[in-house]
Amino acid sequence: MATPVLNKTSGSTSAAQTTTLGKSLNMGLRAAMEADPRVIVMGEDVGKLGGVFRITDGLQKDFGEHRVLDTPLAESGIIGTAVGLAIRGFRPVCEIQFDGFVFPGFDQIVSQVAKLHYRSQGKVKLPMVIRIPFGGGIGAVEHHSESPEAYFAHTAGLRVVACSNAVDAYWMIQQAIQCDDPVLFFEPKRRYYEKGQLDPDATPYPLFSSRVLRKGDAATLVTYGPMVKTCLDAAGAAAEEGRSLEVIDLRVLSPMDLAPVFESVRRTGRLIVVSEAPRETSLSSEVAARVQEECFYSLEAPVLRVTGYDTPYPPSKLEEEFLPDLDRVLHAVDRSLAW
Amino acid sequence: MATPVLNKTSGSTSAAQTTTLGKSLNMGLRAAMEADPRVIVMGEDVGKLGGVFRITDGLQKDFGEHRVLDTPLAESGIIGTAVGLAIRGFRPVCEIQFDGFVFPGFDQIVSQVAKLHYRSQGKVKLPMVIRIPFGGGIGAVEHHSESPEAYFAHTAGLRVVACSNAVDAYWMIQQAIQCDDPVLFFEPKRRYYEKGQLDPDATPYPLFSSRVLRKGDAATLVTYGPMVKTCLDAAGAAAEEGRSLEVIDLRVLSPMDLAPVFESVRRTGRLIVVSEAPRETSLSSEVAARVQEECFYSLEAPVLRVTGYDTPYPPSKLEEEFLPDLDRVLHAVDRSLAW
Amino acid sequence: MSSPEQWTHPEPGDAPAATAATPTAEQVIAGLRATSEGGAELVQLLTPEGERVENAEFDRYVADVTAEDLRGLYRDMVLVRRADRECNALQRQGQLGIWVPLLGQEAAQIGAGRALKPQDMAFPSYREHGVAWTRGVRPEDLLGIFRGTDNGSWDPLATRFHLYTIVIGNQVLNAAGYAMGQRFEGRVGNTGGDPDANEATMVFFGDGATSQGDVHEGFVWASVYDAPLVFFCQNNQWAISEPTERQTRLPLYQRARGYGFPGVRVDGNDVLATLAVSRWALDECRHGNGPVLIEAYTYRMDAHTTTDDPTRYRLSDELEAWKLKDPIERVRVNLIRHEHADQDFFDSIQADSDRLAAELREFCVNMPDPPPERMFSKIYAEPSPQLDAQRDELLEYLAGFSGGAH
Amino acid sequence: MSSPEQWTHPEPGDAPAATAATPTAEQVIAGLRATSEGGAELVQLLTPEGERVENAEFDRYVADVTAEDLRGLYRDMVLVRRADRECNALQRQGQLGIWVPLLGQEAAQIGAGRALKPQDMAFPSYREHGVAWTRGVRPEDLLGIFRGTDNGSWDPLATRFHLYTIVIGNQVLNAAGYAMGQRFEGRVGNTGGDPDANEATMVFFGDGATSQGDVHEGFVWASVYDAPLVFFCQNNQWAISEPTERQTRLPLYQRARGYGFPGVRVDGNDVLATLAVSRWALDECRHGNGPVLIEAYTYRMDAHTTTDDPTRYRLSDELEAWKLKDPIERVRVNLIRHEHADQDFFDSIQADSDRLAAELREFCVNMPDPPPERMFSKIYAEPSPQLDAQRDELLEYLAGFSGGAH
Ligand SMILES: Cc1ncc(C[n+]2csc(CCOP(=O)(O)OP(=O)(O)O)c2C)c(N)n1
Ligand SMILES: Cc1ncc(C[n+]2csc(CCOP(=O)(O)OP(=O)(O)O)c2C)c(N)n1
Ligand SMILES: [Mg+2]
Ligand SMILES: [Mg+2]
Repeated sequence: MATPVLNKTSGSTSAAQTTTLGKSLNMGLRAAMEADPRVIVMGEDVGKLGGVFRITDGLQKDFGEHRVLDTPLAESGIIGTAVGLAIRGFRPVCEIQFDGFVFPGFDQIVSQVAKLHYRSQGKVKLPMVIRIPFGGGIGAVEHHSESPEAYFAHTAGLRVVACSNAVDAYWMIQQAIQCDDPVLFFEPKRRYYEKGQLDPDATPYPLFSSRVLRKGDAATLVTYGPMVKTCLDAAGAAAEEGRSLEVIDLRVLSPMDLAPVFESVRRTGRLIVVSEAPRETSLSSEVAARVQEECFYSLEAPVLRVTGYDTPYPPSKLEEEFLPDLDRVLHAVDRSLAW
Repeated sequence: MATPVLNKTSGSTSAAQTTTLGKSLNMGLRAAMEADPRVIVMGEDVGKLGGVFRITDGLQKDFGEHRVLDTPLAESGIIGTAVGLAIRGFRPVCEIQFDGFVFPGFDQIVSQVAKLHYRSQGKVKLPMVIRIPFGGGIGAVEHHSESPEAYFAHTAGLRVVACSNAVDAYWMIQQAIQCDDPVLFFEPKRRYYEKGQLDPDATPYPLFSSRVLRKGDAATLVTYGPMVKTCLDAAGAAAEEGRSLEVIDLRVLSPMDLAPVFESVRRTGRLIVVSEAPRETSLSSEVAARVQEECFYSLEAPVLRVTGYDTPYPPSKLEEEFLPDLDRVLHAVDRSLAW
Repeated sequence: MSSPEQWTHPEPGDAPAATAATPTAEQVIAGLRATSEGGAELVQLLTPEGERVENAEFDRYVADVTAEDLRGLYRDMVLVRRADRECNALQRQGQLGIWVPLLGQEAAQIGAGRALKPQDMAFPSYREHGVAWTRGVRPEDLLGIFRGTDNGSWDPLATRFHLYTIVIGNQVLNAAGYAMGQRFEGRVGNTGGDPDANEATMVFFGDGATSQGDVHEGFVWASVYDAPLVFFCQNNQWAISEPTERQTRLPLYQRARGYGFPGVRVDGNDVLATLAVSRWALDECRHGNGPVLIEAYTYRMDAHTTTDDPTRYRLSDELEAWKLKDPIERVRVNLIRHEHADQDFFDSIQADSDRLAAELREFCVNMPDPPPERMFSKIYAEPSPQLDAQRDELLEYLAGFSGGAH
Repeated sequence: MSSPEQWTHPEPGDAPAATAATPTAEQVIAGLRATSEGGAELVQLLTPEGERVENAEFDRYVADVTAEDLRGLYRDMVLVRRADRECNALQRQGQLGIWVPLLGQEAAQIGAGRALKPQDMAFPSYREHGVAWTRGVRPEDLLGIFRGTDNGSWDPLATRFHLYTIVIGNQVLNAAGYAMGQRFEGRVGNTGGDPDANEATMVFFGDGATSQGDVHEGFVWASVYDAPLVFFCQNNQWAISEPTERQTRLPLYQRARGYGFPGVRVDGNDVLATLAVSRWALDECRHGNGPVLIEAYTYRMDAHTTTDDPTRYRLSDELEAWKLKDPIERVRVNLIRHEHADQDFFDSIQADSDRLAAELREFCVNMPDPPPERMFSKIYAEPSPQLDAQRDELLEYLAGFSGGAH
């Protein structure tokens, strides 16, 4: 019944190699830069240092300093100049060093990045990617563990995606760079070292599609980014108790692709949305709102949410309590099944 | 059955006078400045000009240039220096000229305004108000008709309120200024000229409470800000067809006060959430998510949403189609009742 | 005013700073006199009285300007002003929702715009109707913004004139990035061969905008990356109701000193001086010596927009004083004095501008409203089923909709 | 380097700007020599060799500094460095999640901090452990931030030392607002009476921070409102892996020229010079002549943080060269040369720092974890039933929770 389909991609898996999520991103960026000379990488410390997480490691050495730019220290500057470079015909990939530091660039993202294609009625394209390592669980100080995706999901004109595993990371970053729309690319920093089997010859899964990672019939878990592993672990634990949970990785956070979720909930009748972000007016709210409308007669229990609390991200000694974990997920599953 | 209770405040209504929403705000600001010398007003053009909507009209003349500051043209500067003034013990009231111009100040709001009280574990209070005229319907150019409230509602540590009528405007602005927490104060600019009967001697309704403005039993309309009038008009029209709709003004957008909504939905079994903002990951999502969980067995139809579309705010010739109106609200009521 | 040192020591005193930073009527007038007299720092080639004054540094940049060229610049300014006045009238008559007048800033915008070569790029703010004109963007193409039918209907790439930007300062960073791109593509500092291989970018913003973080970051990026970018600041003395003293202690052109690139103040009501200084600055950029800051000292002779009421915050004497420095009048006087233009010329321009205004009005009143589905078009470059669904939902609703009768 | 003009004309060339902005090892070394030699612009009172050099402008600001005072400054620096090294070790041993070393910046921070009067306010960045020390904030109070138990446990109002700010640049605007408040309250420019009626504010930020819009806006606000604010920029040559050349063409102290207030570059490894320049700047502010910019030219001798690996981006020669300019050593040599300190003195300080380190370690390893409910405490000043409900939900969940067995 419970078939893990994670990391399965259509096509041969012959040449599969073991990699980590972080390394996959590095390989994906490299492949994109080799494929298209207009692709440039820019951000703080992305050059010599290779980024604080080493995601751009070696790129400046191999592609030179005018394709990998160590920029001045200002996020509005990074985004704002990337917009100009994109207008000029480049395909900039901006790195925001940590989730909490995207806000100085928020105005350029909301006012220009999200709107320029619409304002010009398609005459100006903005093929740019903004990479944001996000989420907690790494014992960091303030502003280094936030989940700001809802701000962007609510912003019309942006495409927002989040990768959750090494295989998706490799393909999704390349697909995002190839996309002619601006893409906010969220990377689950606590999962940078998670391993996966990557087959560079496989056919990638479409970028803007949610994906069922594990089939099940008792209840559906919908999640994204760092919580995908948590949910898969929870589903594994539940399976041992004879409960089969379906796990769906949203992958695209805006505009959302909820068809697979509706289809799933019509079968299971129960939905738990799992996300690290605070709950109020969040992605989990949107999923619940859409599902209760689309699947009104199928729901045997209300859509439940397992999320971060409506607090600032706490000092790291408290993050274990703040972050949803396997137990909190299963606790919600119990509540849903007991409804 | 359908009792309009709008503008009723407990206490005598003897001294009631006719005023407009905009004028009420001006009177409220004046009263707050007279009551407390630490209250200062700051923003672009708030002095001699009295603000582009004249909400601060006459205040600089009467309170002087160091209590009403025409600031340099930069929103991060306005918010960031207001934080410092609040730390020093002032109670700054910042005006953001238009909704679309709050974003340069977004970083200071999210990183400092929302967090300082928590970071200092209460040792530093930030009694500041950020006034934002919001919403469309005035035939304006780009960036002058947006509804950014969801960004702030999702931000823990902020209090977000929206006034919808002349009476609330007078009281809520004073209550927001008296509050020791930072308050984002949204003003429905298209309603600045709506009249109301104000009784300065009346006892104000609590700031952080949602409010039933019209009783009804067929279905519940939940809304806030500029859409309150639209919903009241819709309820009036429905009444003529013998349908009594309950209308609830959220007033506080975060942290939300949904108890009156739950109570109402348990009676009516049907809920329509009405808001100008784009739908995806918005306040309307949160209300729907909470209600479907709290009132699962009471709902006779899914929570429906009547909102702006998931597009940038359109050129003004299209705003009539973009903005929810009486007909779209009643259309949703029909759909709900037909479920 | 030329050395910051003279500025760094305001007298101690109990008066709160807020007052210290408020200009009195006297200060405003004083500031005015300072400029009308010009002074070493103000580059001026044509006096308000229309006399050509020599300038060792900048004369050579307009040495090739013939009488015909000068008549051309005059014509530009007259037509642009006429279009501006017509749009103002159209707004008053309810044909436009709002209008942003350029009255008084014709010389600054025509001088800068005519200095641009076809391969150069321009990033306007929202008042650059004169620059638009020089880029071949017709006044008609601006109307949609103000009538509410679109956000600008010209092609920013074909005209090399970016869309208007309303969020103060944003375009300065976008322009810096674009100019970096010109440099990265090797379009800067090419010696020999085709001189037109070299490109530059010019970005327009106001005195108030200089306070925005984005403008500063644009200065930082452009200077660190040696971007071929001319920062063209039109100091029209006012940011809506706030005088320049609210934004800075020093003349704005001096802001460049802190970043290590040149800053020049030019008489923005002198089209010849603005042309010269702009040509110089663009050349510097094309040769790899960018960026450069130009402060065009001018005056907003009308309201901030048609919804603004300047009588609430500024003295009418101020406007009167600036009328004496009108950017168009001084060229007219100069052309006549040197007999470079006869009555026929002025008559023909009169006729041209009448025609322009009539066509503009004709076009405006006949502009069709966009169809509802336009709201959903071109939000994304790639397909978006979600938006298509919302569009269909709306169209279906509107179709099934029997005229609002519920 | 003192005049921008020398900087505004990089040679034309095909090389993309990005390279032009990259420092070679040679450039880095050259830059170094420029400083070790000092130069007119660098205010220095104590040479790296510990010799007291005269300075007509600034000597008077330290004329009252006795041998005992100098010993005190030496003691401050030694203890602060010792605490820094101990915390670094505690991080290595897993007692702290991360540490941000101040190694090499002791003189800049002690000199600035000791210039502050009790009534003055300070806004730190995240590396100002030395300034914290001078404000009476114990090293123990900093630990929670790095251990993950809180965000700083001191009282910012009582100590007049704001919480650390991690978002680069934010605190500069907050400090500008605070200083405006001092001015609005009439705490500036008071002559006669109680001199301590006058107040000033000092804000700390790095070389990289100067690129942020917030720092620019802080410059604009402080200058327009004549705020009593000293901008104290510690130029430690690096913003993580990026050298200062990535942020600016000019020495950073010259940034002030564009705003109309004074900027001074001081040897940040010279505690006496930093004290003198800081006292001067604070006095200027207290008398109403603010703001003032100070660039303390120093060096980050350790990694950016304990998670950083500097070998990836900078040369070890650079560190070696700076070791010769160690801020503590030059004071030690000076004290000995003038026989202002004997062995007992140095022994006692050794003993003090051993005790400090031991107490710090003892405190650190015994720090209790915060209880779960702390997550919900003090988010709002006024009651929040919504958060109380979430707190109770969590506590109930944890209570009913039999050790993870499902
Ligand atoms: C970020 C932002 N804040 C506020 C506004 C509102 N606003 C529009 S124009 C203006 C004044 C601009 O003055 P200036 O830069 O001198 O340009 P000018 O209008 O004088 O040409 C303001 C405050 C805006 N458009 N964008
Ligand atoms: C807005 C923002 N962007 C990025 C960061 C990540 N970051 C932390 S410190 C730092 C470098 C700061 O350099 P500098 O200003 O010179 O201060 P220093 O660390 O050298 O003392 C960066 C990029 C941040 N904290 N805030
Ligand atoms: Mg202006
Ligand atoms: Mg540094």
